[in-house]
Amino acid sequence: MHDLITAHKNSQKRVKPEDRKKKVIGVVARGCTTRSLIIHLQERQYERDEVCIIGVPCDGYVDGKGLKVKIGGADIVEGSIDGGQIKMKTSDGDKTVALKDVLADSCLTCRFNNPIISDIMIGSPAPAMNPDAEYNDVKEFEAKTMEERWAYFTKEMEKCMRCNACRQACPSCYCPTCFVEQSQPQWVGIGEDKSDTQVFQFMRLYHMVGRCVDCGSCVSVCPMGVDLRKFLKKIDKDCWEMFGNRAGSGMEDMPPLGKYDEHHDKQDFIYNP
Amino acid sequence: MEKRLIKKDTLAGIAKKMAGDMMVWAPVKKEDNVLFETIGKDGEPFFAYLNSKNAPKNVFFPHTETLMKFTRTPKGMAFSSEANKANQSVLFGVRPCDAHSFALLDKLFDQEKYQDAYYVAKRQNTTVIAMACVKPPYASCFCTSVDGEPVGSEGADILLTDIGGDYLAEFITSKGEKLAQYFGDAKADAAADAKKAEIAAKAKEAIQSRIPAHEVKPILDVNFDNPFWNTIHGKCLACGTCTYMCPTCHCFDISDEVKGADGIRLRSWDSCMFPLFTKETSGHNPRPSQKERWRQRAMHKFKYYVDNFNAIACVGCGRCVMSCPVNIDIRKVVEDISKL
Amino acid sequence: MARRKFATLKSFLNYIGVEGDRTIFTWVSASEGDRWAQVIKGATEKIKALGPANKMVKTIG
Amino acid sequence: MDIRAHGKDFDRFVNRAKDEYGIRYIRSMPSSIKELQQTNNLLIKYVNQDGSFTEEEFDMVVLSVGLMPPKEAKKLSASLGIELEGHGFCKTDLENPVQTSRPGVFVCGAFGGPKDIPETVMEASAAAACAEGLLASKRGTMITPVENPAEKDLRGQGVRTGVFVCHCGINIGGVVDVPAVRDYAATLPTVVYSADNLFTCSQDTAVKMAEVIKEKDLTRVVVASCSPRTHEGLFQENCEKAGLNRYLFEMANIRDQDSWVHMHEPEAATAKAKDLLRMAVAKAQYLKPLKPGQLSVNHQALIIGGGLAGITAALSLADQGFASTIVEKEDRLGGNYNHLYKTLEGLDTRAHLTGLLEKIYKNPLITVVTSARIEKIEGFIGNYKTTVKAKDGEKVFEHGIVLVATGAYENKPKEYLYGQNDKVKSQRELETMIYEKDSKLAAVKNIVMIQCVGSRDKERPYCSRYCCSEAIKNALELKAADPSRDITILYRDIRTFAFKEDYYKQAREANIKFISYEENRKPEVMAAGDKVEVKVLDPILNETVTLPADAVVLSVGVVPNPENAAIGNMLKVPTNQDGFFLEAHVKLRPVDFQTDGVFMCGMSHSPKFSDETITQANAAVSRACLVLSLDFIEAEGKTAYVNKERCSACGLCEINCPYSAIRVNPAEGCAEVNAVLCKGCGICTASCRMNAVDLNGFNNEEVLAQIFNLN
Repeated sequence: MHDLITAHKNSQKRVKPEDRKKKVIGVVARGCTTRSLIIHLQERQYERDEVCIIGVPCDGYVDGKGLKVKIGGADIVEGSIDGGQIKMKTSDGDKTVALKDVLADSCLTCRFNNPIISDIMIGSPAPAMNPDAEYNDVKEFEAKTMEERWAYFTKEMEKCMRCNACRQACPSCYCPTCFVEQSQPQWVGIGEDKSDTQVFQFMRLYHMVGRCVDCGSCVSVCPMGVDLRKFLKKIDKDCWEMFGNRAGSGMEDMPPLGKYDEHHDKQDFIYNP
Repeated sequence: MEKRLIKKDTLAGIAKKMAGDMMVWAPVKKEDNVLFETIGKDGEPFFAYLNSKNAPKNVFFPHTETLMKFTRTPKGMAFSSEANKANQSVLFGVRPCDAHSFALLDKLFDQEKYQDAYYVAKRQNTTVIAMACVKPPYASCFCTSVDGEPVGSEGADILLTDIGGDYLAEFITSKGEKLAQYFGDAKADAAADAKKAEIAAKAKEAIQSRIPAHEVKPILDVNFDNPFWNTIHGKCLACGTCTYMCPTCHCFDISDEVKGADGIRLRSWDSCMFPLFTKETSGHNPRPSQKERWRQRAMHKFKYYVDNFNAIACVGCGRCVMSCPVNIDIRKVVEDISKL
Repeated sequence: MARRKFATLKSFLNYIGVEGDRTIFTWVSASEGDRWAQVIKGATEKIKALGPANKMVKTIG
Repeated sequence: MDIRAHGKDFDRFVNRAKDEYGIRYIRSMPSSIKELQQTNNLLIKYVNQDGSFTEEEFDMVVLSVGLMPPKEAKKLSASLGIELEGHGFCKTDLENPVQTSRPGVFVCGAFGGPKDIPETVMEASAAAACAEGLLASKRGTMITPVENPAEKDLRGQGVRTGVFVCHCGINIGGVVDVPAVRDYAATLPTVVYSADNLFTCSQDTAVKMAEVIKEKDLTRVVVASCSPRTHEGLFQENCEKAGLNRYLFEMANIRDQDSWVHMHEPEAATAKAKDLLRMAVAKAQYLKPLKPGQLSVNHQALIIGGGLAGITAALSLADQGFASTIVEKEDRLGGNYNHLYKTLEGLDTRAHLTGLLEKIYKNPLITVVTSARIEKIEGFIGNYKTTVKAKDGEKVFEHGIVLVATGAYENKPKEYLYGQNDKVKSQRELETMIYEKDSKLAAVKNIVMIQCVGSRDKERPYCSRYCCSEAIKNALELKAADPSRDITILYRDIRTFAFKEDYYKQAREANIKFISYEENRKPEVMAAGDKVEVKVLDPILNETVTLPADAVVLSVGVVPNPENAAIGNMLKVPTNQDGFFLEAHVKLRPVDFQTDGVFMCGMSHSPKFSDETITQANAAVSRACLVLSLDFIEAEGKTAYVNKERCSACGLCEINCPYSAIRVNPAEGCAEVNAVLCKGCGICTASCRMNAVDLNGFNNEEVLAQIFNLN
């Protein structure tokens, strides 16, 4: 998704204003991709007529790490999908796994597995996943004690080695200069200090308020297997429950943090002595 | 050379016993990952692994390391160095490819012209115990193409080889011999040597992935501007996974962190994949896109390091191949370069 | 805007196990001297009750 | 026994005092106050409305005393050659309340009669406008430009801070150990000089400061004293005089925020003074020399609304040499003034309006567009572009300021049989009948007037201000024509303030009856054959009386122009909860908006008398001329700025900026701040996810330096 923004920016760069031309880029988009496109459009990264959206319904995405665990950690040499099955040649012999058992978590509870906007649609609509369960994990985690939650957060963050793969893969992480890389002031240390890593992850996650489309990219690219979705879904849930906003679910929405609703927004966070 | 035989099931015990006397780094299973971490005498080393998720380079070249501390006093700044601070320690159970990486890192950090006090102190005080790869390796392993072998001892002080019921322990350096006391007193015989040679040959054969690593050097010498470089970076995310996972990548950044009157100077890993890596104060970036960054990584490993140290800066562990989120394969890159 | 940011921030801090009560948000006008004093007193008491922060706190050296 | 809350929003305060704070309002005449011997409390005896007596004890009695003309008034009038009116205040012209009897001499404030702060402020501006009108040809001829030395070149210079700690007489020095704070300052990083002064704002300290800046080669100056609100500008000027950029100055408020609030804990106050100073010094090292931007100014004005306010403003602007365009929605100018015949004080408003219109149409500097609507207003102070749709198509005007004079409308009541029975009329209809010599009026003998119809109720809690005087004006006129007429005015409070009180007195003397009623016991109007009857509770008799009437006249009050909100949106200026425009400050800036370059006058602001409208129109012109007379506007230096490297051009700042001061430039791919419009409020800074927008003088580094130096 970054390519779109980069391509757009590059096409406008060092060109005299009068010579600027709209460059239309075709995007093959699943549901979550269209949500990202909507966020980019809301955030004015390109114009609607600069993308031609070829919508495709989506049956889900295989979670590579989960698959590897499922087959006992063996090295996959070759693989193919056949019906609802994945057939693989592995270092531990041939293996077959049911596709539905190894879909990414984000796909299993996907609410938007059909494109929200498109110029051309391909295929017939994908059957619904199980969106009712989307916050089950979050609710379970919310029920834990403060210290249990902190313990889990620190444990997960300790895995992080600051390779930035999550950020680089995230369609909403496109800031020209990420806060992590800013100086004057430097918001967060670049080293492996626990607090720095926690702050880096916390802030990156927090920047996803109203912007995380649950595409699962960050989770899938993380080499260390940090459970980022546990936290992202909370942000998604809050955004829905507090502001009635689901990231990128409609073109007419404004970024939820760019406005407020005097009558419906909760007031209980305001301190009154 | 001192050689002994130890019973297979005593290995963890040896590591733990050492951990009672000094700092021991050993593979540890953490959820789905095997990582090198320090263990206590009650730790649980996990030796039944193919290779660790991360490279053990952080033992000598930590992700983040304090170089010095400073304080503002009424009389001016006061400095204190953090160099030459290293505990007596053992790195227990690294794979030969990773041990090989230490020999390569030595060429840079411990050379005639320049010695990195921080690295050298740790290296000198650490005994490296390697464990030969005798099981079928990862499909992505290619150590034999880059001057390594699955049962190799380059960079190691002690080499352990699984020869069936026992481990053959070979004490390669005098540093290694100093730890011989921990390995019982069963001397190895010629049969063990023969067994090892047989296993080594088989293991070497099992590494099927091969790349023309040596052949690309002259090609790289003359192809800095080849349009080929436009073709590999397309899907690169510019994350640092490959470099952070790599046992030989060693680029770092130095930064100061200050709070009030106190401050520290840190060295931490950096990556040539990051856009900021070469960005200058003026805002100019001599490597403006991922194309230049990818070219740098390939050139550094297969040309510049060879120019400088007469060695390829790759040990064929395959971690970058496995960890790349977008499946960019260095083997394919080298293969393609060889055809230029 | 600030209100939405603080609402979500507080909730998210709580979620990861950092006491959300460490963030205190309210409005005080320049003409509300008394209220300002009350807010600060109340906030100080709240924070004191929570004790020193030790989560996500960076120490140097 | 009237509550005189006729100012803008005053009734809201009365209601709040009553409902929220339980303050009692007792309509009464206090007859005596006695001090009680044992308690020293005060006993008030007062006469209730029904004539009964009450005695009540209080701890304290506060007297609301009125205003008197100044003692020197007579002398002053003689020496200035101006006349006084009957009470001894300055006599003013009916057409222009700031004009004295002598041309070229103007009056403003309470010397022209008792009045409130906003009216005083408006008159001051209006008097200035009238004076400027006479002096317009000499504008700018006697200015001596301030010449400051060239600014020091700070390139390659380290931070060298000078600290000045102020005793503020005993204000700070009486509580805080100032010498200790001074000595402490000397130990702080970057500080090369520290001193304490009795009054840092004094002239000799200013001289000393300039000397020290040069001598010690200071690159930052920090003053620990009072509030930057009052003194920052002065200290900044001192810096400028010594060649130091004024934005390299920082202040620690150790008076208002320290010695005053911790008066009884001197040690803690001293410690806090050190903390505040340390924070200021830490912040100062990150300050940047700033150069405020400049913006060119179009010298024309756009006036929205061609009523009395609009046309007065246009003429006043023309007097000062500025061209204006009046955009009027109706097909003729004049607005509400068209329906007025005479003021209570006796001004012939018809003749006045005719005269004004004649001048308008003759004046080459004034363009009038009638039957026109504002379609679009683009731009900002100094550079507006407005599209107007008139009968003959769309027109675009370029102008430097906007004057909002959208006026208000007469309320159309639904109660008291209005519109159903032709005996029930509004005051305006009655006035027309009187002055157009309607023959039907001869038979009208019994008249009942009802005040506060559709005003001061739940729906419209405000007072329409002029209706009491209007009723008395018409009642007096009817009585003068036929003294046998029986006139009763049903009222809640008679609000004939200041000199208008004379006419109230006249009315009572002329045997016009006044019966008060409460909001919850409104009079009832019923048809009774060819007459109407009004029933009302007379609180003095404490019984319901029935008044037969040939005419019931309603004082209907005003409602704001319903288009105010839409126009406000175009200009990004607010209206209040009633729908009138909201001024920048209700007391001190009654014709300004928070948004620069937009001004208001007339009933778009609040209900008011025609003479007040004239004054406010002149006042608005005076304020507007501050802009129009400039060739360039110099901006505030502490404005937002964009770090291009970080900006992703998402536009969130643009959506949220209340001053339209930040815009995404698609060609550059980043947001840009119009520094002249920027007020430095920081909304854009808060909205930006990537910290691309920051605020000069309060940027992240500066604020973090303060936070990190809290302890």
